[in-house]
Amino acid sequence: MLGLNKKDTSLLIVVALLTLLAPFILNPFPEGSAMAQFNAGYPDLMQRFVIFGIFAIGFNILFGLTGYLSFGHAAFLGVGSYSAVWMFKLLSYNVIPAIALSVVVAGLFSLLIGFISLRRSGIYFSILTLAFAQMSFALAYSVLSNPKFNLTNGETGLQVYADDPQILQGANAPDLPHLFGLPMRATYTMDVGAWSFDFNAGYYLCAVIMMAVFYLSIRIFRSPFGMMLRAVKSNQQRMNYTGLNSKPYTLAAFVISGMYAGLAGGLMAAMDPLAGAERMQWTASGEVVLMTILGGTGTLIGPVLGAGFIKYFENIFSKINDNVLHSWFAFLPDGLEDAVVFVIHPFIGKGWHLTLGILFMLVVIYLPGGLVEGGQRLLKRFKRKKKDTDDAPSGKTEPAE
Amino acid sequence: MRFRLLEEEPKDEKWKWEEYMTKNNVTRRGVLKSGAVAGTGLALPTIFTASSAAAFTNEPTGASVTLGFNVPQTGPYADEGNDELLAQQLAVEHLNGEGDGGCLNTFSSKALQGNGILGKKVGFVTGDTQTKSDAARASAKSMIEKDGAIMINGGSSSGVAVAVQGLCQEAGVIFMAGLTHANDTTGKDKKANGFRHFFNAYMSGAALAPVLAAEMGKERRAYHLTADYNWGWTQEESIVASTEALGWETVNTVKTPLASTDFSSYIAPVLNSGADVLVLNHYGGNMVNSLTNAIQFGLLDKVANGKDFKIVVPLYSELMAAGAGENIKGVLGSMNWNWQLQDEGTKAFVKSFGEKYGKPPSNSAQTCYAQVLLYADACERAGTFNPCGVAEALEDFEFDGLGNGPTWYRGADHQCFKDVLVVRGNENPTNAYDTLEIVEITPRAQVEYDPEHPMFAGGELGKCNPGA
Amino acid sequence: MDAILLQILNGLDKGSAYALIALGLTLIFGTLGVVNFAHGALFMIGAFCAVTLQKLLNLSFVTLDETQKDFLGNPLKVETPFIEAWFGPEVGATIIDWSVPLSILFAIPVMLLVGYVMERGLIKHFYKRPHADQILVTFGLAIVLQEIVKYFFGANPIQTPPPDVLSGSVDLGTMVGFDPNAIIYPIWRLVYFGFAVGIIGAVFSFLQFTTFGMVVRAGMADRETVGLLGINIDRRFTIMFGIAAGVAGLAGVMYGPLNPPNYHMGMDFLVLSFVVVVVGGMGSLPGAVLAGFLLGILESFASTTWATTTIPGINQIIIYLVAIIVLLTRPRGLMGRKGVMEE
Amino acid sequence: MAILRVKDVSKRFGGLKALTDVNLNIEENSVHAIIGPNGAGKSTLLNCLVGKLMPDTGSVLFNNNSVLGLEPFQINQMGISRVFQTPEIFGELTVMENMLIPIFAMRDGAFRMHAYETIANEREVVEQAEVMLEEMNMADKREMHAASLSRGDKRRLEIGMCLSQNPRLLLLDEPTAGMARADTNNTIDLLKQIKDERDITIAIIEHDMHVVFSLAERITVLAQGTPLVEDTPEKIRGHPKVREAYLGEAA
Repeated sequence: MLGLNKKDTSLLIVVALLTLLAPFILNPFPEGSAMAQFNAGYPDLMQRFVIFGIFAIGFNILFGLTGYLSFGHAAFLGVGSYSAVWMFKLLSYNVIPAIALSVVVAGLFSLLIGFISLRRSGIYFSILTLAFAQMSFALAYSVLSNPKFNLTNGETGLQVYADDPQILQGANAPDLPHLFGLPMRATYTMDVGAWSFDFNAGYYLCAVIMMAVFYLSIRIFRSPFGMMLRAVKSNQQRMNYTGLNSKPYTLAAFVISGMYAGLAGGLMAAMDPLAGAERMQWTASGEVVLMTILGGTGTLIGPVLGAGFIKYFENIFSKINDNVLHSWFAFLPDGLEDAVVFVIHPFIGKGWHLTLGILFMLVVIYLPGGLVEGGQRLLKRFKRKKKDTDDAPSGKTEPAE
Repeated sequence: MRFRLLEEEPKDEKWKWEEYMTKNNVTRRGVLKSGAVAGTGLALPTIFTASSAAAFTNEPTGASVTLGFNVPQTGPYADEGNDELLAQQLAVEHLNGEGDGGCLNTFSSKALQGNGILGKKVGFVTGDTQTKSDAARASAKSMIEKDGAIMINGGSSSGVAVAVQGLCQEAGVIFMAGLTHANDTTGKDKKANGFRHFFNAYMSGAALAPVLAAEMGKERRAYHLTADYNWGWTQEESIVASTEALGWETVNTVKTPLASTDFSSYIAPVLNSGADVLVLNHYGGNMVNSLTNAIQFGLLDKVANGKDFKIVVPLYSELMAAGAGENIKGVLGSMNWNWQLQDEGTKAFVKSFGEKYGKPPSNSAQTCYAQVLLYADACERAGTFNPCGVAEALEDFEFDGLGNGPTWYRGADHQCFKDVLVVRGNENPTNAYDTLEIVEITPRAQVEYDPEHPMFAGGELGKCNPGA
Repeated sequence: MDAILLQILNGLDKGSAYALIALGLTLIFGTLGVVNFAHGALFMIGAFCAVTLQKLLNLSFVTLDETQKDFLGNPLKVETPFIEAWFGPEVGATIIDWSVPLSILFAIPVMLLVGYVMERGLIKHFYKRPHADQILVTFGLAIVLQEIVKYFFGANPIQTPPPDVLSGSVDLGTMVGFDPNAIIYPIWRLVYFGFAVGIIGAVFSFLQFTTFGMVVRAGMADRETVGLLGINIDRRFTIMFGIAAGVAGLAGVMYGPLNPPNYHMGMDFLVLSFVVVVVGGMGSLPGAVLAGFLLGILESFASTTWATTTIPGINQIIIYLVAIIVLLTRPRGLMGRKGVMEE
Repeated sequence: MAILRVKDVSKRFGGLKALTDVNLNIEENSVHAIIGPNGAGKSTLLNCLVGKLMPDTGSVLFNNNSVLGLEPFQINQMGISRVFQTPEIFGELTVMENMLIPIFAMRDGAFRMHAYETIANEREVVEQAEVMLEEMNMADKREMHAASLSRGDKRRLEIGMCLSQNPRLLLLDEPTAGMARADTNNTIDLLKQIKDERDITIAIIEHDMHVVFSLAERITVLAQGTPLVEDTPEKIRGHPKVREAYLGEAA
């Protein structure tokens, strides 16, 4: 179907079903129950899942296929956001021109940075991209927001003011980002018994776009172009002696992933029309690297899983406070309850970083291929149990001394 | 699967997708409770009829109401955020009639009964701003969308305050700002749904200037080091204006990158510049390091232009004072509030906070505490949680008994006006908490300004947004 | 002229910290082939060794002073450090005053132990793994370490002042004939610079003049060959990791009096130290030191009023700008070897 | 007619003269071996032919076009393929993919943005690759990762990849270095077969005299960066100068 083989088609269908049914899947616990804290099915977080999914999918096209580790991809996301908000300020709140411009501008920006950075490889390339991104961040945060030439509005973040021109903004159009009149914030809530599910217009726009770009990334992975990118990672020497110019291939991959990042940035602005400079900081670039490695570098679905994983922790774990803990363990005797809360306390709420750090280490130690490998192992174990074979795991591979 | 339909609607009427969408709102319950809704076609599918007057974002329906406390829990301001959180929790206790009641006993408005707000028990949820605009908006959104928070309170930087204030305006909830000192929060970025109890850079300048003149004379040459972002600029602008009005000269204003951790290369040229006062427009870790560096270079031991060299830190906080340690001795600055004030409101709050947590509250904690009470009181007086009603009750509200003496919540820009403190690093602290001493309590009248003052011009409050 | 000298001093001082951190980073990279994102955290742990010792020395017993009141109106609790009670107020106070230099003795075993445990317990298993995995696991470790420190010490900076005699500043200018106040420089910053030079010299002579060092250098050049010679290179590399951790830790201990330590100071230096290492050239020890001092000096000059008025914002971007220029003109940094980390 | 003309090529590395006035003509459809003791400059010469090194003086003409200053991929596109001393293949890719890449390179040139096509739909390319794999006796290994092949198979694969481009000149850099005798003989047979079946010029740099004398039609002996003598294998075998300079120890 759609030019994909059977396996890819089923992957695409699974992803489509998961994204479309996300409002149900992410809200498995009845509202008001103690476990409701773990529900992630509210519009903002669902949007973040798919937007960072797009970001990571794009990053994986560069890193997963060519092996070039960019440490400055957040710059493209930031540039995309700024472009989108400028479209809101100048044209109108319609998201289509905003998203289109963010992709174009991020593409041009990544063409420039990629052209220079790709003159080097390995860690030298990483540091070049990092340097460009950090420069963009520093300038956006201060110099480019001075009153004479305010491109970014600095620390506060670029936003739409009432006196902005908005020349195409219709009289009746919503004064918030919208798709031909359909506001991105519009949410329909469905209550089923104790459960409650949110269907948000913005989320579905993001979800549809993500499915489109996910499909595109499958096509790239399976195309001759994708094969060439993997060849870049595998052996550039052989590639050059086979009559292939690796530079335009890597540059093309860089620009494509930059455009994915710009798209993600544009969508972020479309969901919430404010673009902050922190989006371009090295920590943000590092985050997408972590997402990709965590999920499984070079796999199709891995980066999306990694993105979901990190965003879930950031948004759900950080909000669990002691009160919530006490309500969970209220059934325990008082002393024990306090003891349990005391033990868990460092890992939740303001300790969410700690939990995330520990999980990074656990995943990379025990699942070298990332979450995708974890999934595959589970699947294998499941299958093996079904077959009821008794062959034990084929002996640990002892590292040679 | 059965959808829970609105009570007002005939059971057999099929629901239509468009009819449930709200114009600019993030919520769910607001939609369902809004009663009769009518779509007006494709162009504007989301307009509600006027009859739904009572509908607003996250209208509490049960026996409880949820407040959202959005403070930095990770990053350099985590301790400040934690202090704010403790104060907010205390405020919730007091509202629910637990504890000793704190400022409920001293507050001039007697609308609060200690039985929650409008009879509903107060609960709260917390979020982590990370002191980043994006993250702060994300956690605020999550509290509004997921947890049904009716208001957002807290924060420790102006960038975050402006970002979250904008979000609350769009979402239709009230934002009660925490620590935010830039003029823009109630200046060019002011919003009808946002309220600031904390003082601002202009007030710092207005309060500090006379004290500086009295202590250092009218002929001084000042050298400014300024954190290179919005807040730093507005503070520099304010301090330069008010000191120059005294007759001071400004030798140089140097912008330092926010990410700087070492200021030696900025401090080193100061002595040779002909300046005799150093003004540090820094906050948090920046201020701790720049002040430490300045002391290292021995600036305070020097004589320049025949006068003793002085350092001024226009915005102080208790945590910065703790971080700077011995270095703050004798250094002047301003604060919104300090636990050593002797008014009844302050005493009640310090007692109740101190007994519960074993330390005196910081001024950002006090602001957050006062903001929660002010919000609750406004709800009681308005008789509703509707943001527009609450905003109306807060606008031009005069009160006393929450610290800082008689206070006015100005309607024109949602800025609180109250006494401002000028403080100095204590030369002989007796314990860990009296590192700052109050030099002067600058009366409110002296720090007031016109809402159209050039430093604040350019924005408009707009209309309050109830979110439905 | 005096302004230029002053900024060179500042640059050398900033550069000392960069060079020390980068030195350890490139040592770990060169010997073990591991990209260690937790190296900044080692620097931070060093600084908190000083904080810990200071807290230990200040452990106090409490007496109630009825004449004074605390903020709640209760009798004031007066704390007297045990050390002052044991050794008499004067000796005790002197010991506390010298807590930062004393911390060096405390930090050395702690850092070696931390380095040893880190290498044996975690890093060892990542020698053969891709650099991406190394980054992820060490980044995770860095977060864990800093969150642990935050849990115990809070997020606010904690002052670790230098001993009284070494605090304050000296007028260097008058010594060489400038006007008074022309070149004032803090004593501890001079101490820090001297300390850094000493440590760098020690590491270099250790590698240059000992058999151990020779094997390690050979190992850096060609790990497999040395392994074939039957020398237990892994064991030596473990020790090397401990030394690198020690260097970072000592850099941290001594840095405390310059700027009070906080739990995220390691992350603040992490990106910068990678830039330094790469500008110096991956795997080159002299390169790391050279680049550290070079970037320190350039950063100092970029922050002068003259520079920022000529090119607005130059102080924000100078390090990155220099990194880009160096890498574009010298493909492997200032002194990098061919083929290292280029895949 | 000579397909490759090397004229007065010199190359220095610092003070070391690696090549001095090398003149060499390789005739079309011949097998030409370049031999010489270690350090004679064989590899330097080869690298000058494929664009990896730029000679200080002289010219290199392939098919009457200069190759100097061109990138390796441009030289390959002109019709020169190179086999490396240690097989250079795409280890992480499958054998089939290894074979597809050179065929795509031949058809589409140095770069083409065919990001939306699917490999499976490129029937012609896939067929050619399959034919080539058959020819190399590797069809059964097509889904294996190239890195997991045996040394001999890697060599076969690399040669197959080069041949799939139908090069006019095939450069082999010590193709049997480090190989077991059996593998060496297989490689010799393979090369003989290639020579017989194809319209191709082969230039081979080799240490192993067995290989050289089994294959070469002409031999150039390189010593101290300069050609000592060039002739047929029979003549070279008996040449006193060569014996002295090179074969002495081997004889």
